[in-house]
Amino acid sequence: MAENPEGWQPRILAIICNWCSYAGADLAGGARIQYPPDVRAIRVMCTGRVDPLFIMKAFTDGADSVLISGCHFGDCHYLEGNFKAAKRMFLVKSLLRNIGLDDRRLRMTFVSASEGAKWAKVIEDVVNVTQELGPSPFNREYGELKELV
Amino acid sequence: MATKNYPDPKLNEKLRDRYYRRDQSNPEFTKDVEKLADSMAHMCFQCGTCTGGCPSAPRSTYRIREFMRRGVLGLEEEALTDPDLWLCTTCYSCTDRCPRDLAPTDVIMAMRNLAFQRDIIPVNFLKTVQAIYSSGHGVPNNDANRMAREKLGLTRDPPTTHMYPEYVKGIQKIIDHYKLKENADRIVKEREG
Amino acid sequence: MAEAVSPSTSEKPKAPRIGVFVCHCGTNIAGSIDIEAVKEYAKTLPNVGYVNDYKYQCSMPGQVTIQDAVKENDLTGVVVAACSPRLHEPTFRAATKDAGLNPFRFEMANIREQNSWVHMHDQEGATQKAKDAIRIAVAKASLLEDLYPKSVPVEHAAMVVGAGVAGMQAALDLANAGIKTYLVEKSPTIGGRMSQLDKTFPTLDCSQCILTPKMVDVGRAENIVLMVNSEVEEVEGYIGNFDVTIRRKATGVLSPAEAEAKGIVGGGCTGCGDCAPVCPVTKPNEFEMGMAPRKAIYIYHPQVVPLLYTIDWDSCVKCGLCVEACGEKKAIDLEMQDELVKVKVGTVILATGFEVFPIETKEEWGYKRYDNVITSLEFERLICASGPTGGHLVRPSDGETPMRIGFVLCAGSRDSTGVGKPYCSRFCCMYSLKHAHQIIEKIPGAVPYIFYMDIRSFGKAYEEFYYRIQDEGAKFIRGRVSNIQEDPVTKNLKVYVEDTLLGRPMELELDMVVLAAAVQPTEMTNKTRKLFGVSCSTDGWLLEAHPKLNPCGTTTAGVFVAGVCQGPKDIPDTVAQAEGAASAASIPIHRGEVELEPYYAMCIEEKCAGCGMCVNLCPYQALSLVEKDGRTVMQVTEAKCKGCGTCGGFCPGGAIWMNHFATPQIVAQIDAFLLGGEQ
Amino acid sequence: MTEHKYAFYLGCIAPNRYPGSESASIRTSKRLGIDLVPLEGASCCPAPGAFGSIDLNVWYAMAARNVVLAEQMGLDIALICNGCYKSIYEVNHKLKHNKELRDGVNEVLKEIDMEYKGTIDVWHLGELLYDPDIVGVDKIRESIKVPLKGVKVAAHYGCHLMKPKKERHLGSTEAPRWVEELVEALGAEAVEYRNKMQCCGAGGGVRGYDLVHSLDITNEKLINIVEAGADAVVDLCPFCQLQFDRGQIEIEEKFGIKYDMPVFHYAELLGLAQGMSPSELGLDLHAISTEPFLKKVL
Repeated sequence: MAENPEGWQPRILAIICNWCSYAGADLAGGARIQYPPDVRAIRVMCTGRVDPLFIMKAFTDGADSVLISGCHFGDCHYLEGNFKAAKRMFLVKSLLRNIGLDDRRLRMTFVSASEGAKWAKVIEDVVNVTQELGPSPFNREYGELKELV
Repeated sequence: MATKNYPDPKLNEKLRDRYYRRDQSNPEFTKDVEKLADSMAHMCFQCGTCTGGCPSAPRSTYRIREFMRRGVLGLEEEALTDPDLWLCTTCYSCTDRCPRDLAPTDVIMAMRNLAFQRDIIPVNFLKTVQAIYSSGHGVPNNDANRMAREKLGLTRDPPTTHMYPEYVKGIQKIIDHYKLKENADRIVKEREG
Repeated sequence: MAEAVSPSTSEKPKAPRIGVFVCHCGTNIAGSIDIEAVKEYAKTLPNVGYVNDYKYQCSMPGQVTIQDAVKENDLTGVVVAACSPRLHEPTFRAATKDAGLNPFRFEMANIREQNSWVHMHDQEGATQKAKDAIRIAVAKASLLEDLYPKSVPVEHAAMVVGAGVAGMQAALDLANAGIKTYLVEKSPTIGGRMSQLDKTFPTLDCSQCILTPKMVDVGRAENIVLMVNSEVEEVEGYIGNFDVTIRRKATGVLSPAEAEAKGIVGGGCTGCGDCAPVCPVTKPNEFEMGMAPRKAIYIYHPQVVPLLYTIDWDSCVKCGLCVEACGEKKAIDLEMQDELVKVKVGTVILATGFEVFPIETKEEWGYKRYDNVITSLEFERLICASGPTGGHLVRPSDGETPMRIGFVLCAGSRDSTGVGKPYCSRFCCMYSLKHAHQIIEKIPGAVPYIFYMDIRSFGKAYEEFYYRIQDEGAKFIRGRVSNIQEDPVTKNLKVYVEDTLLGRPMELELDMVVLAAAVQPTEMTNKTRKLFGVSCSTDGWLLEAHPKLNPCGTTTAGVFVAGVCQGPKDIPDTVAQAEGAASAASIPIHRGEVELEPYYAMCIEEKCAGCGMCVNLCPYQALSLVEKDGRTVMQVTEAKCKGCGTCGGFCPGGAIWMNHFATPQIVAQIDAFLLGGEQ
Repeated sequence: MTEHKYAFYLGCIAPNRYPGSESASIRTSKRLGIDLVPLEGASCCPAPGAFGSIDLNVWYAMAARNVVLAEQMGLDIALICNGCYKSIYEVNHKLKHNKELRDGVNEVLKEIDMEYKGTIDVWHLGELLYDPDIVGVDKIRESIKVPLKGVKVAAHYGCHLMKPKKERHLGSTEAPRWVEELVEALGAEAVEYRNKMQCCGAGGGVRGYDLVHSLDITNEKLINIVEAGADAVVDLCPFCQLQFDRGQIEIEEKFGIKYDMPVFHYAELLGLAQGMSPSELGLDLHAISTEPFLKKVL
């Protein structure tokens, strides 16, 4: 794993759905399951709400990783939102690859309201992968291409 | 364990203090057993399914559940010095039926490994090591069998380390890497005096 | 991002002045977050007009500080940094409203469940995360606008899916509350599992004696529309307006009402049973767990409700003998087809019950391999007076009366091997005690052996019942049965178990073994729950809104759960939950209307190109294309839109405004986090 | 049509005590399209009970050495002993899926310039014979010249072949039927008996540590086998064979009970049914005379 620059803390944006993953995250809190504090979560009613441009905006703003987390297939409170979101991920991942970003920086997971432990594990994985990948090229302070953005 | 040090040694033994106290428990033992056995032995809830189906239990004082309990409580001394540790035929019935998905058989194997590290080992195991060290086989060939093999149209020696003794060196290197032969010989010598 | 103007705002919005209120939550937050540092930081944020903290923001005095601050500082929005919005968003919205602001000009920063509680040993990280969370919340709060909850009328009707004791109790309560209730049951009769039991613990009431009166009440209640042999086919709509399509399976038999509707005067099935004897086809009766025969045209047992015969199409050969036997009642119609019925209801209660775990998958106990190993439900039928053997317990192998009977507890429960179920099925200990009593009572000299790990007699009068059964002579052996071997000749069973209290392995030769098998959701439950958008917990049972504080509700507004479908429970708890669910389900109906969160979508018509992409994205068909002064634009039927935002997430022209989750608001949150707040 | 070729791993007891099962295995499987070629330089597997109880690291390294010999030949391994199956199959399986373990073993093997790569699979001859894609009971039945009519055979599965369930793939460990099917393919009648899946008693070094304890387990099985009216026991493991065969002599000496219950490795029975003579099968090497059984079938 390449040596990360001194002082760099991963900045990870999570956009999570209110009914499942947000509730699962709350459950991890209730159970006091500890996990790294590097992720900032934004709540939406459904992952279907996540516009691919939000993700591109996050990366151009210098996010090191973006996590989208919703309900398991078949559990979506609005029937199909998570299917649509999952389909869009392929589009966004190819966009990321086109602009030279490792597409592992974008991740979609499915965490239900009763899976507190899984939520903690997802956060740990995302943070570990981000540590492995190091700062995003567009990272405001540490990215090589920070002047471009 | 606190001894009562009464003048009469017989009383000391008869009235020996049988309290469990924390100092008898070695948490490292529990960790070592779990690591070697690759099983979450601390999750045992003492349901007895293992002993219930154990072929050795009905004909001895061997209770696999009690060894699991000793593992959980870290009672290293009691576990490793108990001769029953060597009555397990490793038939894995307990592992197959454990509702907590544990592997009591592997826990026993782990405890035996730890016992051997303290020179606690029945002699037959050492004899097997010595046999393999010299011939590469735990049950080596013999002349009667060589004749029988010839009669069957087979080579006098099987195409193993018997026919290709040059491979025995490799086996010896592996065994020496873990000082197994050295320890085995030392223990056998100590025992046979 | 286009210049942010929502279609609803007419006059120019006031400059945002946000109040930030940081909660200590005792030590829950203050314990691992530096409140002062967070407060100081909040003061530096743009648009922030007031910052304060309080030990318990959600308390009454806490809320009053918010109201005073809003008035004194002429604030336009409120941000509370405390627990999860899923918990106290309603509380603080009310406080914001009392302060004179629109309740939707409020945003929460979750610095407890998703911060202090999960970063307890990293104060620096947690404090930094709290600052970011507040910055994000303020960014959104600055762009929030007045919204008014939509109130929708609630249909004055309810539906209960599943007519076991839970479904029946719920339906009766709703009906008695004057609410028209559709009771949908997949099998030909109501009564569910409880009707298959002989006695019930701890009172030893005869199950049928206490259940059949309720069954008759359900049959007679005019407010209950009983739909047996029926399954939920499709569900549309939302709380107050569920359009449910029910598939009424063809039974081949007309009820008196159906016959009359067809002009057959005085016809229809009266349950006289003339048809069954002539029927040439015999099949195992599922109600009797396959231990008694029934014909292709059958009723499960004499007290079925409704008292109507049913034809099993898989085995009926359509010979027509039953039609002749029925005579002029003309109740039988062999060409009957399934019927799809659409009903509109305000709220729904799922009470789909449970089935027995397929215990043959635990091969070590030999169920289905050994004749004399049976499940507890089969034992109930054998010991039951109305059962296949008239209540005489007999060994399936030779019909003899067993004298030594073993009960294997935790059979498939508390099993984390992946074959069984990890959970405790909760009521097997108690019914096994009951079974032991029944044996001692009915078969003089018989000895029951109960192989247990723990006896969980937790309920009212349960421990006393345990005391009584032990006193009556039941033998308790503390050990989980390892395996069972059958004697090939005598078909007796050798049970291998360790008495862990004695520390000795036991080989007990018994005449019969009863497996107190685990319970699991019925096969149908998974399909039905998805139709109502109800998720399940990891163990497969339906997921309640909150295990402690909202056990009957689900995360889908208007849908409630009752009985074992939400998790194993005995009859007292089941009935209690059914009554709870019925009362919860009746509230919206009695209020007649319900407020929906106004998160619906709106079309920014000047930017809409009329491409229609959003129309087929919407799972609720809430969007349509319309002509408006020469241009095709999208139009939202607000009543149908649930606010998921799937359309808003993919509109190529950015022409869809999602109330309270508008694109500018979300982008402001993203920028606030990543660009440190400067635009 | 020999398209199935395997390196034949012998172990110790088959070649050095029951060579009949070795020659029978080679010749019977030849007729069934399986070519067993010598695995030169193989050693003790090492016995899982004896070695696993002392030092699991040595057990892994020595077992891996045997696997590497077959990797160098580029052939999957076929073997005829349950004990060897645990050592060779399980170690091969674990090394393939556990990088840390693999690196540790390769550290030791480096000293004898060997490296475990994980390129082959390990099979018991019994599962190859039962697998319809390779042989299957129908092909076995077709290869039979002397159907073993009029005899009842009790199948002893053995433990390491079948258990622990979660690390094996041969199905039920409570009431399997596949070895019975293999026996019935030879024309004999396979009889069920009480506690069929119980251990023979020899494993875990118990035969060496407390012989009478292990014999008492074997005795319990023999009682059940006799009760089922069996004329012979069939096994898939030379160590179980030794325990049942020599064990009956020791049971007579120590417990004063005489059984005269012939014991066959399945390969021997298969050889008999394919027309090999008792002397070609080395049946005279058995401690318990197989004459009573042979009289009934030949």
